[in-house]
Amino acid sequence: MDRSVRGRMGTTLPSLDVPEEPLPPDGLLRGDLELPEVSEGELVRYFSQLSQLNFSIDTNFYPLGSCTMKYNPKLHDEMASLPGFSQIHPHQPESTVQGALKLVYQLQGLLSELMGMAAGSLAPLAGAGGELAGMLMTRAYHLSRGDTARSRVLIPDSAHGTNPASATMAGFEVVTLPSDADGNTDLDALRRTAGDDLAGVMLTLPSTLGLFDTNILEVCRIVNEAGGIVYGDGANLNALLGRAKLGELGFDVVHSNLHKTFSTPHGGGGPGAGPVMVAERLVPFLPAPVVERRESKEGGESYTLATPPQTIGKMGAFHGNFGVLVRAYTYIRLLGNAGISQISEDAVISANYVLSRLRHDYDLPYDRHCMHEVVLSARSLKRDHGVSALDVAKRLIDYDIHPPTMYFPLIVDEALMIEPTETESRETLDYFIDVMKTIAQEAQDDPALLHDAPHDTPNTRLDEARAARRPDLRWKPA
Amino acid sequence: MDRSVRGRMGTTLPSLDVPEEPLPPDGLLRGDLELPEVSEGELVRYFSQLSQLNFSIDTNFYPLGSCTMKYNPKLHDEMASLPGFSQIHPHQPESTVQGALKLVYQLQGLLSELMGMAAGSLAPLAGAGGELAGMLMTRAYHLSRGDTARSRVLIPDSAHGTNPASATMAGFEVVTLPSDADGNTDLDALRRTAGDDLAGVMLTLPSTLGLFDTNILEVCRIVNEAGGIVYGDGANLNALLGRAKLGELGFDVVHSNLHKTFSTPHGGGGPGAGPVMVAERLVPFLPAPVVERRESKEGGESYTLATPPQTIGKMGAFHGNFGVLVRAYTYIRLLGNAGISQISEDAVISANYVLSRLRHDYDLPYDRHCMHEVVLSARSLKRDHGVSALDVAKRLIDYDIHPPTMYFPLIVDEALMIEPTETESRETLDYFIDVMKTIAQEAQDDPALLHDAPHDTPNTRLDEARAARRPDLRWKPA
Amino acid sequence: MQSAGFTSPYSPHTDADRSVMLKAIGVSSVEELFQDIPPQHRSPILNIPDPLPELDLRREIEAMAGENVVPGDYPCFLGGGTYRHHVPAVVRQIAGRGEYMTSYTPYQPEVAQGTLQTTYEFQSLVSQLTGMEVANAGMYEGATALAEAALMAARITRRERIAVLDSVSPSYMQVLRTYSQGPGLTLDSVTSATDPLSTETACLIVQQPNFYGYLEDLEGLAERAHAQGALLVVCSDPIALGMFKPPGDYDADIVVAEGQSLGVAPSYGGPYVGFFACKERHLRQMPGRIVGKTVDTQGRTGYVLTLQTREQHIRRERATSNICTSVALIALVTTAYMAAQGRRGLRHVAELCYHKAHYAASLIERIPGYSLPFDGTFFREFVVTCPLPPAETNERLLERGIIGGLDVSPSVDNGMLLCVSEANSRAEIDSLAEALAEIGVG
Amino acid sequence: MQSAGFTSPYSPHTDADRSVMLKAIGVSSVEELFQDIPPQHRSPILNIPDPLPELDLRREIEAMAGENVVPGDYPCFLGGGTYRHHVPAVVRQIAGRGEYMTSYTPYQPEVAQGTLQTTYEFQSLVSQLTGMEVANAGMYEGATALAEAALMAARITRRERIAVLDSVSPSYMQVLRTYSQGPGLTLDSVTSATDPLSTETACLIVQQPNFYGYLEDLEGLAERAHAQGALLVVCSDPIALGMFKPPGDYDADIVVAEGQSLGVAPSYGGPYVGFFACKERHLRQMPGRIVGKTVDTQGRTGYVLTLQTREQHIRRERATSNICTSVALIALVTTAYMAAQGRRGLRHVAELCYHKAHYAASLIERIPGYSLPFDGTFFREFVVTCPLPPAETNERLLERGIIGGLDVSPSVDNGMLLCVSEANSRAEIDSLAEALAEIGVG
Ligand SMILES: Cc1ncc(COP(=O)(O)O)c(C=O)c1O
Ligand SMILES: Cc1ncc(COP(=O)(O)O)c(C=O)c1O
Repeated sequence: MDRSVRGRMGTTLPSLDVPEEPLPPDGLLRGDLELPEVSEGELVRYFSQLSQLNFSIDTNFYPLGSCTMKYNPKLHDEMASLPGFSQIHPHQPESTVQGALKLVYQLQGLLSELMGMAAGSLAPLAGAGGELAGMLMTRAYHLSRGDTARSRVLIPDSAHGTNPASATMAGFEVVTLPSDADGNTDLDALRRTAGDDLAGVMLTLPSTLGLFDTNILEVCRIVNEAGGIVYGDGANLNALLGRAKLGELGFDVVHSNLHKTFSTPHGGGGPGAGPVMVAERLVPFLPAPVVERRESKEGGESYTLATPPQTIGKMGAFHGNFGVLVRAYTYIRLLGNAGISQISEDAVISANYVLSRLRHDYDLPYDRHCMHEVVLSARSLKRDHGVSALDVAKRLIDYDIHPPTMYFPLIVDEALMIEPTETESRETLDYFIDVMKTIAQEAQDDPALLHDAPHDTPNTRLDEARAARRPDLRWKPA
Repeated sequence: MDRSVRGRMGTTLPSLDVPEEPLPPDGLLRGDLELPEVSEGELVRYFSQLSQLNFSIDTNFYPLGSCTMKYNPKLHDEMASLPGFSQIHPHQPESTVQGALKLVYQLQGLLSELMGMAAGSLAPLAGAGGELAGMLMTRAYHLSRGDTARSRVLIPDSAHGTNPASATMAGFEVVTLPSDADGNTDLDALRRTAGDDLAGVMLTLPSTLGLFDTNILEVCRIVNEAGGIVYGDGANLNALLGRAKLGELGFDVVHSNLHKTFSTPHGGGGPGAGPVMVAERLVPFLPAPVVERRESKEGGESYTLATPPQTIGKMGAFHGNFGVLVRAYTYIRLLGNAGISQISEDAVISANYVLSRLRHDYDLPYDRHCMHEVVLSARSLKRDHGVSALDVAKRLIDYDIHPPTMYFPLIVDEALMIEPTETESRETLDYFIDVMKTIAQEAQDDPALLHDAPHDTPNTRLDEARAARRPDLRWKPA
Repeated sequence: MQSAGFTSPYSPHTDADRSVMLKAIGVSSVEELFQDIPPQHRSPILNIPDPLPELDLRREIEAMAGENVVPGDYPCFLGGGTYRHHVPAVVRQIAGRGEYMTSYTPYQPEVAQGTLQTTYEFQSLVSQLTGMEVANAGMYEGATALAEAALMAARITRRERIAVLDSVSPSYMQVLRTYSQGPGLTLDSVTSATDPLSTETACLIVQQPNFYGYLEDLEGLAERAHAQGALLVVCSDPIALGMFKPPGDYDADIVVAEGQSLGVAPSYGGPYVGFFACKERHLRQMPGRIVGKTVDTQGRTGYVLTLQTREQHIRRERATSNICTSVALIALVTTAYMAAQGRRGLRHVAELCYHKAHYAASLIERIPGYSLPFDGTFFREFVVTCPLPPAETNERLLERGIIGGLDVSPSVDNGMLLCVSEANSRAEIDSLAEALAEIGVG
Repeated sequence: MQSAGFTSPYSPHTDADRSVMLKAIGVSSVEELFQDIPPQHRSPILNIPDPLPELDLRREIEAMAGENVVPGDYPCFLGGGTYRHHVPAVVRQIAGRGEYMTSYTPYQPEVAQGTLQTTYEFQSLVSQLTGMEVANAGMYEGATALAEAALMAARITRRERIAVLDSVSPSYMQVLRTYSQGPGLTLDSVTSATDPLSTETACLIVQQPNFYGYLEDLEGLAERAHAQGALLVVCSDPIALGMFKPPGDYDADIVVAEGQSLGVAPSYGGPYVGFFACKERHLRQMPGRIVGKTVDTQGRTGYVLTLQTREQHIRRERATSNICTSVALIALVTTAYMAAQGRRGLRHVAELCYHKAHYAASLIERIPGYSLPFDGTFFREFVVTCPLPPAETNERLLERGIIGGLDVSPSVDNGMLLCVSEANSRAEIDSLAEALAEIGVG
């Protein structure tokens, strides 16, 4: 920390109330540990000032596609920090944490119901952790049947990078599955590749194009018949809550991102949670632990941590990101049946509203209704005015709007992936739409304005090449 | 709220779990109540965005003279919001709030000790409330002695506006006491006016010039001999903590501003607290309630709310700003003896450092060491370059520094009253000093730059005349 | 371990910093800077405990907090000026932002638009709620707001008698008395019946709902006051205003209220916030800060403190009040609360209180030995006549884990003022009624 | 009361909004937007409870939280991977700022310098603490960080055997096993004695202090690993690093740690943060986000995500890890904690733990029937052999209001792993010793 000065204190030193023990020999002890030395007030100012350099949901429209940047209710944080939740130790005897276990048990049930699955485990620590768990279950399932040749996992060309990375970590070979002209799974390609070596597919529904794959039932049928497992990347569940259950469509396993669909705060890049919910045949393989409910003969109930019989193992040292689970539970219970279905309705209306009002200003790669997000393209702007998706994104910053996801999915040139979410008002969407139109106009009138954007931030565009070439990843004490 | 839209909800409606009672007749009920209708997320964004438009201690150097804008420790807020403090009701039986009463009792003692007084009441709700209490005690004291002709209160020309206002509210006539050439009380003037009609004087020590009145013992003697009461405005106690006790100097009553000296947050303009501590002869007149300690014969202790025998009455419906008292108590206990004395030492060093480094760039009305704050003047800048104290103040904003107090005390032309406090680092002071020097230079080179300042804020200078001429004090529903 | 000596975490100065600075100042020791203090009084012995580290201190303070019996853990039926209502989490979160907590009075509007615009919002909401034309930025709390209203009425009418309805809160009366000493105002207690006001009466003060929870006949009272040229000052209740006709509709001249019930924690009595609203024609006699909307040099909307010539820092001994630091942060809490509740929410909360209080009254009324001495419409509070002295009844309740009501036996024989809000569940109410029945006559 | 139907406070859309938008979209009902869903699966029955208002929900959840026995209210001596330490209030306050809480991965550096610069600070502090050259922005938690370190070592050495010292935490071992399945790594359990490593060994994994609280001979272990061309991977403890020589001083190649003890609440096991540091030459094999310092087009310093070609969103199936969303906010908590403790504070906390744990051990050792089975230097944890099975001992302790230690009898006969930190007062320690003495042999 640049403001460190030898001798300053940022806190007080608790007193020693026991006799001193001689310290271990010097050889074991370290010399000076150069941590920052700042007063408490300087600390607060440092972190407060820096915080204001962030755009955030609390302060900005943040239509970052695929990330579901919705409002994070403040009640959740209060619930998660109740001492009865935040101060309990993961090794406590189960009899002393029945409230916590009950909450986990109930959340397992709620998420299973929402996804139409038989059961699930809340142990995975983020979406990618859920993917890894799902792929390891796929592996364990096939192996448990002596089916040892299933080495390949099909993944759409539009998929998020974590999908192929997770499949690889689970020991599979990744084969890319193309999309058809409508943005659906290319069924012919699927049929060609779905053979005896097929372990499974990883699908995102709606896809990262923001489209509901109208071939989905057929896809599941083909994979199933080929003996494969259908994995659902649930990052986009915000579109489907209460509208469709992935289990009913034929999915075998789905992870959901509690930090997206279930509104737990994104924290500048986590923590999240990536529970996996599964169909009957995968239940024995779930990651540990799961919470089970026991009824005593007297009608009392108790909850216990259990290890599924053929578990793939643990996804972390303890029982999942409990603090995140409390938030998601609070969310689902407050909104309830009626509120949950309203989420997808409003999210989908908002995205389509943006689509319909911007379709003539930007390219629309697939001319269909979208689901909860819309992928536009700056292809024509680029061709005609040399203005890229990046330029558009950076220019939005000048209007206090966080840029959409850019250049993803990879199959759309100059992609701008816009996810408004259900928590943004129509007025905000109108403002965004107006700004996007203005920017399209600016691209014609004054492309340099966009190339140089953003203008009003403490930093203009940063030299990323230099950062990678000459990595400066830490300060060192003088 | 400009973003209100009919039908939106910012919260949930608690359920009705009892039978309904018929409502009173329509004639008693109101029609629509036009409060804002916004979603919870919009609410958070509205208030979060607006908050960032404030300069604050958490984010800026804030050397606002006379206000002691020191760092507000975060521990205090946690302590004040412990359910055992924040959720207790002021009408609870005393047996159920012994912890709260003990804290108040202990704080009474700590403040009395710090000010060298016999006792005190924590009931006044801010500094001005303490002043009013003090003046009413002065009144009650004289009346209790049948001394009915004491109608005048002497107040220095440098005093804060609350002093004369409070004296008036207590029914006194205010007479202005001039300062001498060194910034001390003009003893001759005092002798001339201290007669039989003298109720008392209201002194600030150090004075609002940031100076320790070297005549103070003589002042107290004269007033005392004339039969008057010496009231101390303790707004500037940050300079004296552990260095001098006002009671020992001859003061009869002192208020202190817990939101200044004792670091409770200023809250954008309160809440604060203004305890009054008094010498023996005023104890019977203290505002109610005070907390008393009872010992039982078995050695147990208990605390009770008491009404002093000749009390001037209550200063608010309940027992003072308890939440503020918890914070001040926490502050004093954490710092303790050693830490408390360090406050004044560091505050005084900082102010003198600023003084000594800026004395050639700005006018110094009194060429003496100052105490915890220094009053400079832009008199020469004004005369030579047409640049006022206001211009300097506004220009500081462009450097992310909150302006000092301006045009106060009234006896210094173009006053800039700078109070760095002990919680600002030397680096921050050096930055401020450099900026002040730069501004002095800018005043010569480019006065318009200063007249137009600030430049980088969402608002440039605001039209205050218009605001007062055509008051627009609220929105009205459409 | 090395005993490090105490270093304050709040002061960044190191010994090295201090010596650099002292050198720049040109003194050889810090003592020189304090030499103006008479030597015999310099650096006195300070009988204050030693520093306590945060961990140790926290333990001590938590223990003190733990000695208190906490409503919520215990069902609680106290009201009488402080009310327990559910506070949505979002309200706390908003008011906790450092930029609001640690700024001060917005003297420099260019760097205080956060405080200024939210205060403008506060004034607007208070005006709406009370049905008045204008409101200020808030007073310390309800009782001092009421006292300042009396002083203001006296200034406006140049009269010196204050008529106070006998159903006004006794502690508010005490504060009125405190504030009346200076200007020498006379307080006349009047009943809701027909006591005539005099032509020397500056104002008639009415609490609505009154201290006992019941509605007063504001229409009749307004007429009585205005007939004598006196102002009508109403001390109102913000939650009640969610459903009842506001004082503005009855031609009230000044309306004050304790704002605590709108999202502010009880905190053993403070800090709270006083609402203060009046007719526009009395604006320049108002005490307190006022924020106004204006424009900047580039024509953009902005907010400033305005009409400051009323205030102590300009007008000094002729100011409308001595108030300076007020309770901006608490006003912000109520603003966030009102905005969160919105049009439908506040009405809903008010009706919940109404239904729950009536449910409680209906249960208790049926218990032998208990009765409701007053007739009329009540809102969230009502008085019960107990068979035992209320203090004793409360003790018995406490033994059963219930914090009872306020003892108002000084004014109503064996009277206990019970308060029921949405924060009291039906189960709590039922347990109160059961306990009262059990306690019975002893 | 009007039954208003449920309106979500989180969605601002009113029916009027919806119809305007649907019209602009050009559909007559929202159902049309969902028509791609196969009709037989559209809008299934959803067996989810009805909406619950905040007040009601809060009551329910507080009741659940209330069913748990809370360390702090009860003296607690559990460690084993999660540690109770005093957290200064300032740490919580900082991490609670909405701008940190509600932003996401800093893909757009111009509007994320807050997250980026504090992450750079985090990396610097982790590097300092571990004595390593570079650190990343954090992993999910300690155990997955360790597992990823094993995968990284396998990539670097192109070897497939992972040697794990038998004193590594059993739950960390389980996670290692989970992560080893995919790449087909073999885990070899080795003792601290002289088991030779093979030339197929990618790395030797050591926990320091080990699971039982004792120091391992890092110097010897480093030699053994390096002699075979294997990497030394150390799973460290951040508080211990406040006083003990860091793994970097022993030539460790990769160092991971669970960061929870630095200011993060236990929260029943998560969210936590995994520290991950290594030698600079292995940088490009690191998993996870990395922030680098650079300049903007105007030459001003700024921070960006860097070396992203390692990551899944660029490299996809050839990425160094699948990690995407990590635990930035928890990393921030530890950053604030480390900065608050500073140079002197962390050392002090470490020494307090050391003294208190030894005090506890010395008391318990003297109780007949109890003994310390291990020799060597321990830090904050130690194993006690109990006369009764630890599970039973713990039950008896709980009856006395004490949460005992971790049952490690699977690996140590009647072994209980006790943890004592500065959060345990002497009174707590004394009461534990007394209780153990009382419980004795049954
Ligand atoms: C479509 C998709 N899949 C998977 C992920 C990975 O989830 P997480 O970041 O929680 O690991 C993301 C998140 O960015 C995503 O957008
Ligand atoms: C010297 C002085 N006296 C009195 C006061 C009044 O104190 P308060 O604002 O707490 O009422 C102030 C506060 O600004 C002050 O600076």
